[in-house]
Amino acid sequence: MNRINQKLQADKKLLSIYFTAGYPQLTDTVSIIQNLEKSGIDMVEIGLPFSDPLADGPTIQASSTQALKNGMTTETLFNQLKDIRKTVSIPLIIMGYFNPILQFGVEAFCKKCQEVGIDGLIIPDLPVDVYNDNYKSIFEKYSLVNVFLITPQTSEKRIQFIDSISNGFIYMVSSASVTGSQTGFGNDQLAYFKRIETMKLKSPQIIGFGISTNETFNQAIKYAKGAIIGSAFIKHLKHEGVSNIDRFVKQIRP
Amino acid sequence: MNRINQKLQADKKLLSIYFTAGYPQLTDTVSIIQNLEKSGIDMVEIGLPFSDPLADGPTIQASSTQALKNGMTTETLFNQLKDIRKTVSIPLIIMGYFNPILQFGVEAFCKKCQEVGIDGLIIPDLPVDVYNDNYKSIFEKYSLVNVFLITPQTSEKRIQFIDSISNGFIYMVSSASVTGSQTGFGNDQLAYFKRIETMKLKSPQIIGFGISTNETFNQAIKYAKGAIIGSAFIKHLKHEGVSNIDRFVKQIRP
Amino acid sequence: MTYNINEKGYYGEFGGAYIPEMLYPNVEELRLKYLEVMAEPDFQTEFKALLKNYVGRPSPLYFAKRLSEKYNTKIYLKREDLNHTGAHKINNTIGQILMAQRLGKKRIIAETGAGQHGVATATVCALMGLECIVYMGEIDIARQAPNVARMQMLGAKVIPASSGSKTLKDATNEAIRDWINNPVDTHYIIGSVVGPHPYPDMVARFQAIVSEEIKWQLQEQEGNPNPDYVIACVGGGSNAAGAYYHFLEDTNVKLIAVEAAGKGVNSGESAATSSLGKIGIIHGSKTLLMQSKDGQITEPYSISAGLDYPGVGPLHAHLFQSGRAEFIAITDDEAMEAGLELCQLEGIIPAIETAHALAIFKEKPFQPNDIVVLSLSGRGDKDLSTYNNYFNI
Amino acid sequence: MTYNINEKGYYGEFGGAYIPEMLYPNVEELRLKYLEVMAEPDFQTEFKALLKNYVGRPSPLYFAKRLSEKYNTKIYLKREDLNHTGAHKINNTIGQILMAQRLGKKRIIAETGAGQHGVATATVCALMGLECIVYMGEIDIARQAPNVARMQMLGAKVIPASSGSKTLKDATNEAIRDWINNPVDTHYIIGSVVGPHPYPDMVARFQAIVSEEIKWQLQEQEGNPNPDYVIACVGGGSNAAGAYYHFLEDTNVKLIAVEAAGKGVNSGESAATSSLGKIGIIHGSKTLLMQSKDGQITEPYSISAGLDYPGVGPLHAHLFQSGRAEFIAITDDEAMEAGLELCQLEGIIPAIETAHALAIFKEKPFQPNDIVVLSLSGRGDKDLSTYNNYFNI
Ligand SMILES: Cc1ncc(COP(=O)(O)O)c(C=O)c1O
Ligand SMILES: Cc1ncc(COP(=O)(O)O)c(C=O)c1O
Repeated sequence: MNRINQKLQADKKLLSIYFTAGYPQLTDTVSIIQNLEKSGIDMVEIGLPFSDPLADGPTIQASSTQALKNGMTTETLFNQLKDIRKTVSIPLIIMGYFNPILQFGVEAFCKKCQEVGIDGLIIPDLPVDVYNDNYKSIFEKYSLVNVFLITPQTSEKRIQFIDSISNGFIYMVSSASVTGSQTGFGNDQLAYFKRIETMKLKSPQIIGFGISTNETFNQAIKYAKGAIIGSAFIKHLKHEGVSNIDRFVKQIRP
Repeated sequence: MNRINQKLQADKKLLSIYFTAGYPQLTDTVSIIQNLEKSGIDMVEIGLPFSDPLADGPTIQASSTQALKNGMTTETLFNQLKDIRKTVSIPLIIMGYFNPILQFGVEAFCKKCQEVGIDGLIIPDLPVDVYNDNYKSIFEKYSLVNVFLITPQTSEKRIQFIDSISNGFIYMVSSASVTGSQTGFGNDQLAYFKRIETMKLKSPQIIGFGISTNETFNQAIKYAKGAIIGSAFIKHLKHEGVSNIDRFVKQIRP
Repeated sequence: MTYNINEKGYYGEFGGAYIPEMLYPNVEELRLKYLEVMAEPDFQTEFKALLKNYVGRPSPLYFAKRLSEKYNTKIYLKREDLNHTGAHKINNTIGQILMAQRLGKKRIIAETGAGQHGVATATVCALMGLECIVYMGEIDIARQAPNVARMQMLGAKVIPASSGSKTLKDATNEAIRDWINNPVDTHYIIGSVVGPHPYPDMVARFQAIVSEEIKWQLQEQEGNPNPDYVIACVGGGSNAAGAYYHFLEDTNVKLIAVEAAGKGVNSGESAATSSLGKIGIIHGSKTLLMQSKDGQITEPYSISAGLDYPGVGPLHAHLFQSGRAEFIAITDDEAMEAGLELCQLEGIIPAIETAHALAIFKEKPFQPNDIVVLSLSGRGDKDLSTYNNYFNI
Repeated sequence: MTYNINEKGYYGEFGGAYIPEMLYPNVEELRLKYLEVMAEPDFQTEFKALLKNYVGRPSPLYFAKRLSEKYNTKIYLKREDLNHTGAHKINNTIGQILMAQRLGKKRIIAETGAGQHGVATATVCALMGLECIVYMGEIDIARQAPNVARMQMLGAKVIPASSGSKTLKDATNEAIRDWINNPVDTHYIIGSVVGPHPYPDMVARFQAIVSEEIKWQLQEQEGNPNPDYVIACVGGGSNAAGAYYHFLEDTNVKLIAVEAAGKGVNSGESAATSSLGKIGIIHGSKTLLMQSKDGQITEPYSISAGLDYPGVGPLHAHLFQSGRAEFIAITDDEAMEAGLELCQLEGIIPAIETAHALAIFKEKPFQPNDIVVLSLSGRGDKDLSTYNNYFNI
């Protein structure tokens, strides 16, 4: 069983962290993952940087630009990750835009993921229907979980459909927004969390976008299986590099 | 008999000079006229300055602008000229654009001219037909000679007509141009001078525009009764004021 | 009462040709031939074809819904801003360049204030492959920089006029001087219904296409060719002349002429000729003009280069004197506000000249059922920096 | 071979909607409704009326005599430069604003490169009284300053995009982010035939009026609705799409697409997508785009802000791949010379985008009897300072 599904079965709320591979330094990738695991993080999203990350806010955009300047490429990332499973055992997900994956070759990419021990993919601009028609069998062949997003605007019918084709968790975007643009949850969002909770989907939900503090983390895990932190962690990396990751994580989940 | 016609009957080629009243100093008018007469000049055109002298080149334009700045007005000019006939006996002509004369009142203007002893008028933008229909009788009432212009482009028929209604001389513009834009006569101009000479008009012709030296003066008087100097004299006034007028005149006609 | 020119070239007591003899042959040639040339089928065919295929006529008669709602009346905008080069001026330059060709002229001169006429002249000269020289006041060169650049791109030579107020009046003087100096091969394309006869009449006839179109467009849209009002700004008066032309004799069509009051009619910085002017001679025409007691022409002022002229065409002097048109003066401030208002209500940036006409809706009430046609004489692209500086955008 | 979009939103293998889930409801709403709304008689009536009375359509199909003589062929210019706001872009924004109103949207966003689409969007927002936000790359803000001023006059908020190449691609990213952040009340008016399905098809349909007119205009002028060639510049491809639309299936009408070669196709500073691009995903669409081996989108370069885009609409990718259109790349220098030539031969200052299309006459010979229609997509007023700097005028 895929590490993601194992983790989702554990009787525990999950804290997952996103970072951009190759940031702040090109070779920080492995050390960041190792430090995150050591700090008790349950799952990591490794961002494959893209020149035009149109679902991301300024913080993640800037980290992607820097990572690319540092020389990060798809091949480099796989090279960096090739021994990752020697030291890390939590689930690892690559999150990236579709174009770099398409250029690498979707099958070649999936194959590489399996080789280095990646458990799943989040490709925000790969639509559900295109995935279903063209890529589902490939993902499955390489035992990759594909994670879909839902937002407060996603219709109930569509959520049902997404749930039906999900083989891991659903990434629940806390509000319709790019990454890093929220600073806490309002009533609308809590209502949305509740609404989804009561839908009793087969796939667990993990909430992302807008989680940056212990308070927002706790709100999220009241309703969902877990939460993902992105921009807040990138800001930490920006100011402190790979040091004190433990302290950052303890602030969120003491 | 009007002083102009007397002068035209004299068996002599005439040298006439134009200057702008009120330039370089507001009160130079009388002294310039007196000095010109003393230097042997045969006739003087006193320019009534106008804000928009559209038949004049930069030299006379600038003198008009300065004269207006100095405070010259139609009334001031008549005041300055009121005793001119006590000291000056050569013919005096006022040359000015039509609008200031119209505002003064054409009849009032002509009356004033007669009072101070002006012998004629040159109004470049008063068309022959308008003069004929509306103002001829007024000019005649105040014994004023009205001087019309002809140019190399004026048709033979029109020259005949202008000759027929002229009661003094014809102002023969040496080339179709604004004042001050010529520096000597070419073959075209000499041909034009000859052509007019052979027309044997009843009215004597005086050539103006482009006369600035002894040479051009001599060329002009070979074909015509006389010549008028304008811009060249304004330049003299600009550099030397009312001094050395005699020297200026001697350069033209030693 | 007639509002047509008489055989001597006068509208009532205004008009004529007060020109130096040096200009006589050119002006006389034009006077003798203009009507005949304009009547030639070949001329009309070429003129109409260029207006349609090159200029983009007919210009729309656009019902301005939001502006109409705001002022509770029915406002139609005659969209001369959509013409090639962005103003009504090109109607006239197309006509005159065809005239110049038929008169065998090889060299074209023009004066310009806002630069629209200069651009329109440079444009038709490029189109016909003729040399083009444009005189423009130094101040106008500074405040209408985009149009200077356009003329130069089009191959015209722009010569600064640095005398007097360094604006339109002085550029016109310079153009006239050029014409005096080049009496044989040169045609002077005057940009408004000013200058010696036959210019005012000729330019009005070329601009008359504007009201010709308004008539059938209104018939189409309102079932009646005649509006209650026709409104236009007046610099020299050509867009107004074009918009009024076919309504002149229909006295139930009320005509409104809008002049530039600058900083206020009595501020000493104004170009409101009908209020401040007296009869006199300017640029070869007997008309109303702003002048001193002594007959020296006053230096006018307006924020709008195209209205910054101390005279008005003889037709307009006649319309004013006879009461056929109502004259209203609009200040810089009123015009600028009205220009911005049109941008934000209708998505149209008007020339500042036109903005003066638009300002009358704040000055004068109309009835809800009044059909008001306003000549949108030009677009405001040339005026962006003036607008920006004014509003600090 | 068909050149229409299929039911899944693809032209051949290009197109689709590669969008994040956050955009799904908006794009899906549009996809489900756009054809139905466009078919409503009331929509068509309003669209056609605005095109006629506000935009000034039909735009002339002008036979360029001197240009034709110079290149010894028959050149017609489709005068989109005469549209209100000065380019073809307004055809699309009029259509989309009516669409947005029918979808109940209150807030409009747009990206812009040359600023023409931004101005066209700001214009229709002012006309309809809707809030308008325009994203524009910092470099484009500097090189198309007049258009920035125009947008602001029209009441739009212009937000600089400072990421990436600071040009059109980045402005588009910012607009998409805004739309993600404002999923309910906002409509995104994309300015070209790019973006996720249904945008490419919807924009092409709004621009199709261009070839619809060309057909009857050519019938009128040449007795045949079909030219031998249709030429257009391609940034995203909307003016080309409009000019080609009704000729796509008539394969005896040859189509030429002109791209920006910048400093040379292989100079590393270029925007010649068909030569340099590979299939990939940009701004929600699968199409040809300039990218690194790794799939990072290349920062393009062109002197022309409107062509400075690393992709091309999916229709054009299909036309390229299928050979239906010939693609030619034109350098900055060639374009600038061709722009100046049009000024001086025909009195028309073209947008620098359009100047690229004009440059092909020096590249490619045509037969004397060929009827060549060129889409004069916009006027050059916005480009005066670029022209001036280049030519030192
Ligand atoms: C747009 C526009 N409107 C009006 C005018 C004023 O001229 P006229 O009174 O001749 O129409 C100008 C002059 O340049 C102009 O550019
Ligand atoms: C005048 C003009 N032409 C062409 C273009 C390129 O756009 P498209 O390829 O969508 O026609 C632009 C874009 O701004 C433009 O302003």
